[in-house]
Amino acid sequence: MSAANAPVSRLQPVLGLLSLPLRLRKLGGGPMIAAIVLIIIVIAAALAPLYIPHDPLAINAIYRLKGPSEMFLLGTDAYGRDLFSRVVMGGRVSLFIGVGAAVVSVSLGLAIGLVSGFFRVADSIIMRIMDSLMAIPSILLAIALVALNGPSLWSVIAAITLPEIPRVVRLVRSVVLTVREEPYVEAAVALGSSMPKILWQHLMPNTLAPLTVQGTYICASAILTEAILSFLGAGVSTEIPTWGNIMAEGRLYFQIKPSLIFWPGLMLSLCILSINLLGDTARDLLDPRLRKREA
Amino acid sequence: MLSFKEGLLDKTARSRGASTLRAGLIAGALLSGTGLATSAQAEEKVITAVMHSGLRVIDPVITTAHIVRNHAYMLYDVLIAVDENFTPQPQMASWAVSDDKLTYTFTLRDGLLFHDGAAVTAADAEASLKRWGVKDSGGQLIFDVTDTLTATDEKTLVWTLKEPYPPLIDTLAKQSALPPFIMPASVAATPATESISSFIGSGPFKFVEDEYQPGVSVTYEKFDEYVPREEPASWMAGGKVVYVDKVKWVTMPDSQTSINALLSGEVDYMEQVPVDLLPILESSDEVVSELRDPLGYQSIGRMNFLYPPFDDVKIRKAAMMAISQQDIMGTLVGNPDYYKICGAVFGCGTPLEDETGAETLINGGDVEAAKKLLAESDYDGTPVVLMQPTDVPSISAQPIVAAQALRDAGFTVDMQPMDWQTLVGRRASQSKPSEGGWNIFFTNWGVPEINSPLINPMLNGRGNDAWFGWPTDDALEALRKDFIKAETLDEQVAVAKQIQAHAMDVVNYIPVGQYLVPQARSTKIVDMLPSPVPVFWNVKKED
Amino acid sequence: MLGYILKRLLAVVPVITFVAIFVFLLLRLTPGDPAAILAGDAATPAQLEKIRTSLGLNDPLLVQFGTWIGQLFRGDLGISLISNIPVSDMVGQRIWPTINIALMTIILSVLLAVPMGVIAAWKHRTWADYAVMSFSVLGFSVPVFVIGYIFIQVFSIELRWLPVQGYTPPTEDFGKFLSKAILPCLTLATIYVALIARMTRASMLEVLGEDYVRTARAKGVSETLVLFRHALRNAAVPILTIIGTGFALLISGVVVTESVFNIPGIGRLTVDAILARDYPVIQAMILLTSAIYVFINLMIDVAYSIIDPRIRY
Amino acid sequence: MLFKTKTFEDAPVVLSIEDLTVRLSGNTTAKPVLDKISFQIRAGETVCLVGESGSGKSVTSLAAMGLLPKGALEVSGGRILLGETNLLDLNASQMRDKRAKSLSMVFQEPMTALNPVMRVGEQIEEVLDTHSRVSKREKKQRVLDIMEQVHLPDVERVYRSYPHQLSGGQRQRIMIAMALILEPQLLIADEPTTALDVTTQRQILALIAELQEKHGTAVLFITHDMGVVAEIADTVQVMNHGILVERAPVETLLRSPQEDYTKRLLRAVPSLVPRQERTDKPPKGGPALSVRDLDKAYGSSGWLVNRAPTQAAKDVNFDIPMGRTLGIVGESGSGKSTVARCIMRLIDPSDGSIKVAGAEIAKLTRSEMRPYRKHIQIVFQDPFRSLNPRWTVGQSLIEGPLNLGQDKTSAMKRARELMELVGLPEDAVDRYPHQFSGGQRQRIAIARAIAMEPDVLVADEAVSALDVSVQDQVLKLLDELQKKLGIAILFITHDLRVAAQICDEVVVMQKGRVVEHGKAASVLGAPKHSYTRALIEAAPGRSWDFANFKELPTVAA
Repeated sequence: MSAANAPVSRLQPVLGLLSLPLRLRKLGGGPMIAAIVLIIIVIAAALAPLYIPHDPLAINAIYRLKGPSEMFLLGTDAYGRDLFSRVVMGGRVSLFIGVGAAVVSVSLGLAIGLVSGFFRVADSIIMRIMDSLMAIPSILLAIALVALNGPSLWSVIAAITLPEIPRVVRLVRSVVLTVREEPYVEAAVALGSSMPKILWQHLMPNTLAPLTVQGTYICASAILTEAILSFLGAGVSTEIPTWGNIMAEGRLYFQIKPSLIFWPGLMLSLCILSINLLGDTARDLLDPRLRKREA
Repeated sequence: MLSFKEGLLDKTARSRGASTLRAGLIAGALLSGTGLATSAQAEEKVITAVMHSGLRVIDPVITTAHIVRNHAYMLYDVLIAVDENFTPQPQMASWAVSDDKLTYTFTLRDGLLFHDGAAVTAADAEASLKRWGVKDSGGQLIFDVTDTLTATDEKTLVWTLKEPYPPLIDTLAKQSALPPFIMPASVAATPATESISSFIGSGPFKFVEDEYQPGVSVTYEKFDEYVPREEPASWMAGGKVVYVDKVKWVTMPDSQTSINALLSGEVDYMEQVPVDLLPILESSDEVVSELRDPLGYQSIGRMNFLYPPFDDVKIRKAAMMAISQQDIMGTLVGNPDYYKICGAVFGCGTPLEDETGAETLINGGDVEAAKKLLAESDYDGTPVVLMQPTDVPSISAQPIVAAQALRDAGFTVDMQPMDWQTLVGRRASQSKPSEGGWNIFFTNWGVPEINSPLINPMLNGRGNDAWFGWPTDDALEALRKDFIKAETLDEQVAVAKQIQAHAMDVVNYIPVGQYLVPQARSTKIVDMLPSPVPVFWNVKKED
Repeated sequence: MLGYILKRLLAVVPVITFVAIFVFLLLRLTPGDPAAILAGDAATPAQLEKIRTSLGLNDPLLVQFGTWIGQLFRGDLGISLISNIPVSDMVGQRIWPTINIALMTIILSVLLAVPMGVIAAWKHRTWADYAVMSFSVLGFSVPVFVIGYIFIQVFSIELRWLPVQGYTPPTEDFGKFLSKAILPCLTLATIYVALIARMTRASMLEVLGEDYVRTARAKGVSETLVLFRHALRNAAVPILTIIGTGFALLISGVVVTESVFNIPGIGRLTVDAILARDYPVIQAMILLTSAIYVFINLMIDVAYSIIDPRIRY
Repeated sequence: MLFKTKTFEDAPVVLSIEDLTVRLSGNTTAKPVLDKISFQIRAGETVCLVGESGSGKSVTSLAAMGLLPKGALEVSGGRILLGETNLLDLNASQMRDKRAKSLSMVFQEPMTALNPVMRVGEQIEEVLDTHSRVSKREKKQRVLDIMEQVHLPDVERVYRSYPHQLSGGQRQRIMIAMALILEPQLLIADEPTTALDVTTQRQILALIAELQEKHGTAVLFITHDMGVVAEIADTVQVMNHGILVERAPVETLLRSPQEDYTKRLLRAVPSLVPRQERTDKPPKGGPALSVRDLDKAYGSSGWLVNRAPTQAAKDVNFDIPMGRTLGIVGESGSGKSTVARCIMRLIDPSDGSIKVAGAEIAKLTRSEMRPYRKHIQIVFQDPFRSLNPRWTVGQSLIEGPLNLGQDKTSAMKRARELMELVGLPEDAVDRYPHQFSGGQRQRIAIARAIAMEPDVLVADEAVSALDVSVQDQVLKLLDELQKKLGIAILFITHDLRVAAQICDEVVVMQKGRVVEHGKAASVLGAPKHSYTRALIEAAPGRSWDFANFKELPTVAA
């Protein structure tokens, strides 16, 4: 048993994630490829402004819906904008939305979840509110929120984040409630540690691993949700290209110019696929039950 | 199994089916001689048409939405209607004008029946016209000078004026945006701010209430007792002869789906096909695309006259000079066969067409001149709040291209994306642009809705009572009065020319081009009338 | 048991109340004006004001909320601001396509996903496992509308096997219903199958490590029976749970699928209503979908006790 | 002590294991888990396989059943002959056919080994369904019959019951019924009584012996408990690290063990003879811990559902002087841990008084309690869960002192000293818990408690999860610490042997109530209450002095 725990719990989970790529080798090709694909996409998106050949917003009526050429690597969209530049810049925004939604929902969910696990009185109220939020279909809530705030980047992130929060809260709360029963937590009580201290020092670190996994899933689903919001006409404005709104604009031309959906769709799917695969891998690595069985 | 499903899954459908059956029975009993069995068994001719939008509102007076107007043409009839030469023709009624031009006498023709079997009387017409007059801007002008409007007997309606109003017949005959449809007097008694809830008209089609799903589909069935005029159909005038049993309008959430449905024979007709998608249809022998409406739509930009910077005519001019119709239309439509560069506020291809003052617009814009003008003006860099609708394809390109042009000319542009419904709400706000108001937005009008000073909503200088943007323009109002007084087409054209020049001079609004929308139909659908309003009389469906 | 159900039903009250308040406030704070939408392009501000008054939109918020709640208690969902038709009629028309498609999707998904998940867990770390997992990750990674378009392109346009769009009630013509419902159901099922197969696999993996599975094997019970009689029933609670919470996912899928395949269901009704600010419809729909969600999850909670005799309320 | 003495030389060999080697899958370099094990079991013989955790005894049984976890362990050599058949040559379906019919198995945890969602009757019937074709009626008759044979009460009702509706002993009877219904030649019992209370254990052991006698079944009995071995074994095999260390008839092995490992193992078995009464006077002053009329009731009137409250502890009274140890013994559900947790104020007592170092703490709120925490500390049962796995040992050790306001440097210095005090190297403070064995972790947990310099140390089954040899060391450590520091210890255990070794006074609890309370020697030596007597009588091998390889002279048979 102790031998089985040794390679993983040696480091703090966050540090553990950093060493993930090293351990991925053991898990076979899938996660390795996923990691490489994701790294390439992230770097390509991060450095986009340095190499894109055209302004992704520059409209040129003469070049509407052109096929690939030397001038336009992947052709142009219905406004004569360069598809390649838009897809690359779109990746930047889509990834930002994904990461933004993940970070915001995980941090808010963690805070609320810890409070909920700590204060019994707050717990019942918070959980009722969370139940209600979960009951409202997230996509309808998101459309309504975007309609409320206008289709800005932040309102889209907010719209995607809000429905995710209850899920994070529940996760954190369930970890808190389980770990609260662990003898080492009871020992801490016996040692006279205050409740906030126990929450933060003993309980919170236990949430990091599942939250990391949850975070990757939120990130992936946020990118996807953004695309769906764009499809339904409640996405980010076209002045800010995202994979979602490039596809949403391109869907009118699905049959005459499939590349308008194909390229952003391919990048989006590859990216989400990689994130999900890595999320699964991280979960497998971090889930002690699974580890135990395989030991 | 099936009965279980019936019970469980589709109660509504079943009860609806039952009530349709009941309605059918009653109708069958009323029809002397026509056996129910045979009428039900006969091969029904149904045209399924994909319309540009879903029907949600059924009152043509409360809204000017095109789909509601189209619906009204199915259900209701009009007293007089314009033909393809823009000439008013008798439809439900013939008319006579007294020599002093103060008394108009309308005489209803014989055989007019409402769908509930009641005869159409002059009293119905009177009530309908009065309700329309509250709402329609052209109607308001007539009622401003009306002395009396009374039904003197079952068939005769007398309209007396305090002073001559030459365009009265033109106004009554207009096909858009709000033609005076004739409803039963009881229905027309509904206040003009409340929606009617009756589906009774006297038009060539009846409403099938059980099959109405707001926003999804609406079904019309041939009104057998409708007596068409003898003359051949021409635009909204002439004999409305119906050759099909039913017309079903459906809405589809996107054009791609509609086209596929048309290609696979699931629907017969598609009212609007995006120009870019026409190539898909070319591959099929069973589908043709064509231009039904030769006039199309005028796309416009409108500025807010209440707040800086566009309260300053110089700055408005600079903005207009920066804009090129070619750029906008090229981006919006692409294929030059489907748009016209047109600087006429009354539209191109209309009797009042004139392009005075629109030179820069139609010649690719003049950014340098715009820059110069802007530099001379008091423009201080205040951001221009440009409302950009994100969910309506036909207005998607205008704001984006215009924003680029304005920025090129030196404007600071704050393009605010929003859905169209937010835009229509917000454009009604007279707040400061920085506090929830706006500076400029774009929209489209069917050309028949703007082709005369009487109906063009933008060309109204009555300040707060004017259309969004609220210009106060006494000179414009004076010119409109002159137009009303004009008795011949030549006189009208002369005044219209002045209005065009004035409108461009003060930049009342910016026409950014005229575009055409092709329709597509199955080759089985023949003899469709080439009118700006899609109508389903005269059309035949071959086997 | 009955006491438990009653208690759970009562616990629904604060949830639904909160949803009602939340939705109401959200809408009233949303810019946009149903009157402007109703009146069309040529309306003047004065006309808009009149329409607003006649719709009751100028009343104080509290009055509007009170009116609405009062109506709700009388079972009246209000009247659509735009169509002037009772909301309950609209819902009545539009809910059946959605329910039929959703039911078919759930049945289809469960039939596909559960065996997939079971096999993946049984053949853990073999090609079958990897195939199922790849499919399920893929199902999560492609936007629903793209899947829909691909299906249309392949099955309707290239192969011409199935209609492109539309909906026929099963009562009218069951064959037609099926032919039109297959593609939307498959589209919707992709993500649902992915979700359920994943959960089935994970839950089965856990159960297969349990002692009683070893006991069953020690009895010489065949693998099929071990998997489906012993393991699956024990693995069922999380699977049921995910079917319940996945219902939320189904709703968002429905919204998109109804648009792609032109199905006159409540998903489109709601999106259209939101975009048109048809307040009574939006309020009714969000309340209704929330109530359905809560109800389904309540049913699932009750189902736990049928599956697992240890759970008694 | 009467050992089984029957010889089996004439009986046919049922199971013969030859050079069985088991390795980790795909790892040929590591030390094998089983290294060339060979032994035989003859018909009617009971072979006990004893060893500490990790010795490979369970792996041997799973290998015989063909149930080694796939992908983790695999047989890499040797033969397993059942009669004439080498089980290792059979394919999956042939092997399935053998199970239950020719050889069957009973597992340790009767709760988890039965499918919780199937009626137990069906689960037994399944064996018949799998291996024979009999009519429905006959099937049920046979099931009821075997249920009678394992002495289940009210068989018709039990037949329809779910496992959770039965007691642990009943469940294990069901398992045995399931294993024996087809009268296999060999029964493998893997620690079948370890999870049971002693009284139940005694019944189950008797049942196995009875059925074995009746059917002539060969039994491979796996256990870690020498007492059980003494009771039931014909032949004993001692295993250590995958190697068969010693094999001998039971009496021979217990009287004159040959191998060092066997001797060590036997010496570590605690004696049932109570420790010598301490002669030194306890220090002056009041008791370190004083408990009066302690009540704890669970469950409450719900809002819609009304349940009668459960009395987990009722009228519990005792004092512990400084430097003395009081043991609370009892079977599961006796309320002994509830008392410990109430005293620690991890749960709130319903009524009564708890005085620690003279202060009343029973009614204090959480925050009011904090200053008093220093006086009373606890060591838990599970050494793998009682230390935060993310913290270094040092961090865990200084948590309490930091709460008391000590500065970090001096606390850390003290932590190093404590490591030495509990017999671990000083640098252990920089390591993580997973780098230590169970016994070492338990030492760390003790050090953590001691760091607070408490007056009372509560040890809640603190040695129950440990192997006997480690158990012995930890008990010695506690004893030393008590001598050095003069702390009072409240020792909660289900194991009378352990209690006898460490306690000055013993409290016996049953169903939440104290049934007997007195000096260890009198309670364990001359029990007055029938329950106490039953407990003592049920202790397996109670008349044998394992540590000295001979009978206990003093205990009356």
